[in-house]
Amino acid sequence: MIRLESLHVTLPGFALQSIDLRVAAGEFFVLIGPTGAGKSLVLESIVGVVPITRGRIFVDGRDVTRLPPERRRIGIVYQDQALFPHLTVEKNIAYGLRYGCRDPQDRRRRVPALVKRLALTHLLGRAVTHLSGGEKQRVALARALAVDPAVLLLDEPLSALDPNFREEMREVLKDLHRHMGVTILMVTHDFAETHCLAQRVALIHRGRIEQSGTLEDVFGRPATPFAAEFVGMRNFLPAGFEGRKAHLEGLTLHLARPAPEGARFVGIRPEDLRILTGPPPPGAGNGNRFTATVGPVTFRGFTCDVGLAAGGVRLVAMLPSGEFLAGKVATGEQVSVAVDAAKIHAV
Amino acid sequence: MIRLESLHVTLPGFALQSIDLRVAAGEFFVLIGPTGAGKSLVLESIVGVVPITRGRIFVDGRDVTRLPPERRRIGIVYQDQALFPHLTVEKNIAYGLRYGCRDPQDRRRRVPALVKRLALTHLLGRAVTHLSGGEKQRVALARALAVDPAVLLLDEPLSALDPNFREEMREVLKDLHRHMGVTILMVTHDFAETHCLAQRVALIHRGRIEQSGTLEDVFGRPATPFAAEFVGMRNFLPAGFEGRKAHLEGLTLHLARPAPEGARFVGIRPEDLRILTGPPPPGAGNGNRFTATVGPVTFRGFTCDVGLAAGGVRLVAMLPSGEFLAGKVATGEQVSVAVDAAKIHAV
Amino acid sequence: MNVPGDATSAASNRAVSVWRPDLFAGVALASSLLIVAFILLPLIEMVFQPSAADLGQTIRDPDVLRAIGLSIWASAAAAVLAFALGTPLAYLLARRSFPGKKLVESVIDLPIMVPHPVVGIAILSMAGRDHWLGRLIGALGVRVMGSVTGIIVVLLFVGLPFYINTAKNGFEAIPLRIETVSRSLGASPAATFFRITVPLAWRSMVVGMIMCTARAVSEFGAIVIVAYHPMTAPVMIYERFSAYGLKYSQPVAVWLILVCLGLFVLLRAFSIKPARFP
Amino acid sequence: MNVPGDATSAASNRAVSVWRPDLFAGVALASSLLIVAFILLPLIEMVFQPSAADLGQTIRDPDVLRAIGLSIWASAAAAVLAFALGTPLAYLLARRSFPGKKLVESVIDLPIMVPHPVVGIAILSMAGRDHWLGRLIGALGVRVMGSVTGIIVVLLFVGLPFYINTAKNGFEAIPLRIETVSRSLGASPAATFFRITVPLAWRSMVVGMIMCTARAVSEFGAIVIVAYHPMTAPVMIYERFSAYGLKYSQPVAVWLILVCLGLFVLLRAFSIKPARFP
Repeated sequence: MIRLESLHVTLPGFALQSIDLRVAAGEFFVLIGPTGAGKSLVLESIVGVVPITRGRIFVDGRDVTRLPPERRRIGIVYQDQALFPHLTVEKNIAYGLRYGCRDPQDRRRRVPALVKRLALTHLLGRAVTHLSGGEKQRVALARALAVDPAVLLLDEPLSALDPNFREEMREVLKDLHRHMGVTILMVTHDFAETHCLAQRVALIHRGRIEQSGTLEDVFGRPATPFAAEFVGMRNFLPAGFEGRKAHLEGLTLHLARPAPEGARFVGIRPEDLRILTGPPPPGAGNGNRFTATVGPVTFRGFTCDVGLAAGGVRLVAMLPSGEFLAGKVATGEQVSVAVDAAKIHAV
Repeated sequence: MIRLESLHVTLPGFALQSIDLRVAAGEFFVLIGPTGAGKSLVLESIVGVVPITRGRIFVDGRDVTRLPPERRRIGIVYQDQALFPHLTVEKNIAYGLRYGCRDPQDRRRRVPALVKRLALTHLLGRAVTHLSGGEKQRVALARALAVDPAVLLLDEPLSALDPNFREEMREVLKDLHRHMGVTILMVTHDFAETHCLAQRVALIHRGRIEQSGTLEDVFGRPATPFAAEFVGMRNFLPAGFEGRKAHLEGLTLHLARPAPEGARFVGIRPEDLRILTGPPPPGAGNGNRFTATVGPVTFRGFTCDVGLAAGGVRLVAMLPSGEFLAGKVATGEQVSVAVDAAKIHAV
Repeated sequence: MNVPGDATSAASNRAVSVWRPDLFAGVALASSLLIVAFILLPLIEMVFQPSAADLGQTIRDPDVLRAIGLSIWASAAAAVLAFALGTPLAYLLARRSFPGKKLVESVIDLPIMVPHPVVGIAILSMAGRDHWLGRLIGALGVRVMGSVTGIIVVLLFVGLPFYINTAKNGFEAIPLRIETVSRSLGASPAATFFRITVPLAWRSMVVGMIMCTARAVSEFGAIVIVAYHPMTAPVMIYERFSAYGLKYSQPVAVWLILVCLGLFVLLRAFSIKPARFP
Repeated sequence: MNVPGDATSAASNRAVSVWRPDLFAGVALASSLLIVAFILLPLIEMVFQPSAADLGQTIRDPDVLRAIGLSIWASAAAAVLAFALGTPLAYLLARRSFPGKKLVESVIDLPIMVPHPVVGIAILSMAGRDHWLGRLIGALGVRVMGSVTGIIVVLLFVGLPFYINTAKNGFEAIPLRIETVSRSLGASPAATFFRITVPLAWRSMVVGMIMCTARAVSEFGAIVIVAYHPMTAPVMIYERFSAYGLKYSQPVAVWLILVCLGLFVLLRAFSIKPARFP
């Protein structure tokens, strides 16, 4: 439904480079990346408001690279909703209808169904300035979908909402995607949203796509050091591989399956490193068990990061803050650490 | 060293009410509260730049309520440092020296020692505009301490820093407090900072002190429903007490000690509710074990909140996201839940 | 829990502070009062020196009425022209970046900096019979010197920057995203401008027109060169002053100042915008 | 990971957009060019019509030199007075809130709105022998009408708002916290003002003085009433125009416009501030 072919965009101080992306019809695709990675710029290239240096954009197979925004059939919903503040809810939703070239029959059925599905019926006559964040977001969705766009672009649609509304909006998006068959390309920096909504994911960093694929691909098997760091695999260490063994400096770990060709790093999530404080639970570590010295501890709210030194290697494990405060682990002590072989990723 | 006696401050749309606070000499006192609680306003009342409606402020036993800021001997360091951008590092630090009434002998010893301790020697000639966040913060500390104030006020000193600098600054503050005997009153909304630095804590909410005392008092035994919610005790439920038993709707829990007089609520932190997925580890629950139905699950990055329904009671437990994604817990399932009797707080 | 900044500390960055009398505060207060008196007293004196009878008689004088009327309608005409011609440029400056943009902005500000008689001289330099453009418009039957046309041209020249800069600020205050959404829904640039931009920026446009009118009403130096006749109110004040003296110019000045005050009040009323964009 | 907004999306809120030619864009471009031409052409024509010989002869004329010199130094004197008197009020308006603040701000803006001949009439209403204040200053040996003193008073009146508003904006841009820290370190309000506020706001104060000077140099309507003699440059341009015609007024106008252009360039140079406060 959307295809970007080696898209280049050059702005003063920032550039998108060779963006290739393909969102299939009816797919929920999430573009994830840190702040300033160029996520929103990709969306604005698709909408057609930034000058494109090179590359092409296809929507429904049409090359729209040179078309103005009003002829691309793209719907966009921004984080701040960008509602028309001088129009009522109803007039916001109906704004684009006069330009639609679809048959009026379809529109007469379509819009009321949309309003009903988004629970906006009782709000139609209201001014948009006095709506709650969640209501505004639903109006923005209705406005974009009323003209039946080929694809719906979502620019961090949940970030500006209160946590309670956020959950509700997530359900709304899921519902639109499942029951109305809308094709969605969403941009976010939030893992939870991505996990909850995405069918496929692309990771963007400094204007380049670092990795794309299914959730399991990107989060389970990060392909680059940045991808590993971004998805939270903070223990990312150079290693030599030999069959199902990974040799780190002064530490050998067992893998669940042989390392892929050309692998040079080992990645372990902090929460997969288990510091054994009581007697070991059955099966802990699946064979990977080693002794480490506790280093500096950093609080991050309810969890804390515990630095560990094992052999010549420094690792970080995640522990509930409560356990640290309760004195179960103390800096300078020797502890036993276990890690499941299946949780060690060779990259 | 600092004493606030039923301080009232009234601004358009906000008021501080009956603030009583006492920071002893050499103490590290933290005032914690959510955004907009009035934390910074307390500091600015002490500095002397907001009009005080009622109450009195004592510094070193002197009543300074009516004194202008320049005669109060208060040092203040803001989140954004508020350095003098037209002066070098050295001149920033020396700014207040000409007003000090202390003997010059002391000053000649004091300032170089301060500069050395804060590792600013190599920066003295530099313009302050090009320093890193951590360096700026150290200059602001040196500037405030150079005039030997009776107390040092810190207004969210770590919030604006990068995470790496934040840890470093925390150590700097610890060091200043321990080895130079500075009396500190710090304002923050961050638990980790509070846990790491505070000797005593006061919790402020909507312009009132909700609770004050040691870390253990405030975080372990929150005295009001707001305090409980704020320190993360999200399972805060009305209960009837009978000896060491707490009766909730359709659920009875054992306490480690009898409930205090007049207790009406039970509080349990989400991370203290353990969902037993494998065989129970030894001693799990210390007698509190019950069956619950898994409800909605909310992702919060690497942890997720799992809703639980047990008897007529709804609880929230915290789980590493990995365990949820691995399918160990699923919505609608029955699970076994354990909670340590010592982790159940009666308020 | 990681929101930086604090609502109440922001409040203290507004001017909430404790006032303590000292020499510094005393000097500040004294010179402030002096300035307010320096501006207000002459105007108040001037308004109250003429008797009510004089004022009544003056406003019934058909010459005075004609002059004030001409001042108002020529200024309003200039404001309408500024609106019609200046709106596209204001929008362009608010929405596009192009090489030389700073220079264009400087050109727009020029009429504010040029001494007023020089404005008149410059316009006559173009419009006189010595210049091809002057001969061209003369051949079309249009006379600039000593005509209402000339007055309106002068007032447009001095008023344009006020309209363009105010309208530009109004356009800049509209988030670009709102226009982008309108485009993505199928509206052309023109449709977006008329259905979204104008309804959201009309207050700024009206304020700009009022400012343009006010600047035009008070113009004298350029008009007196281009068109001593037909007589506008400021020229009449000058003429009465030089021909008959202070006493005879004051009543006309009072009536003109009331017109300006009316515009000033209108301006303040329209300037109080509802804050629609967070 | 929860920082809202995105650096690159902020970039797109600046005017980065795709230009596609259509009727709407064509009309916008045409009327923009028309306006730029309308402002620039008369000025350019005026500057290039007099011959170099005429210009050279004019600038050697002692009367012209004296008039331009008087315009510059009287304007500069007004700017210095505005600086000395207006700075405390500007600081007060930037830092304090008090009842009636809006009203004081409106009073400061009044001289911009009042028609220029009316300003002259108003000042003479105060300073004439009919008024106690006029008699008082007359008894002190000070003459307002037809004197340099009178010119400076008029120029101060019309220039004050420009200095005060610009300086006020400069003071407002300094975070209050910086001054609070200075106070907490032992500096009195006066010491804080001179050691912190002035060094941080001096650019705005200089820009304000330049704007005040520029406004004063271009004043004509009020001066021509208060002091036809000694002759300032705008009055001389008017006199030469009415006595000898356009050709004889142009060279003086060109020289005066060059002075204004110099001030304009100075203004732009000082306005480019290093951004010191995030």
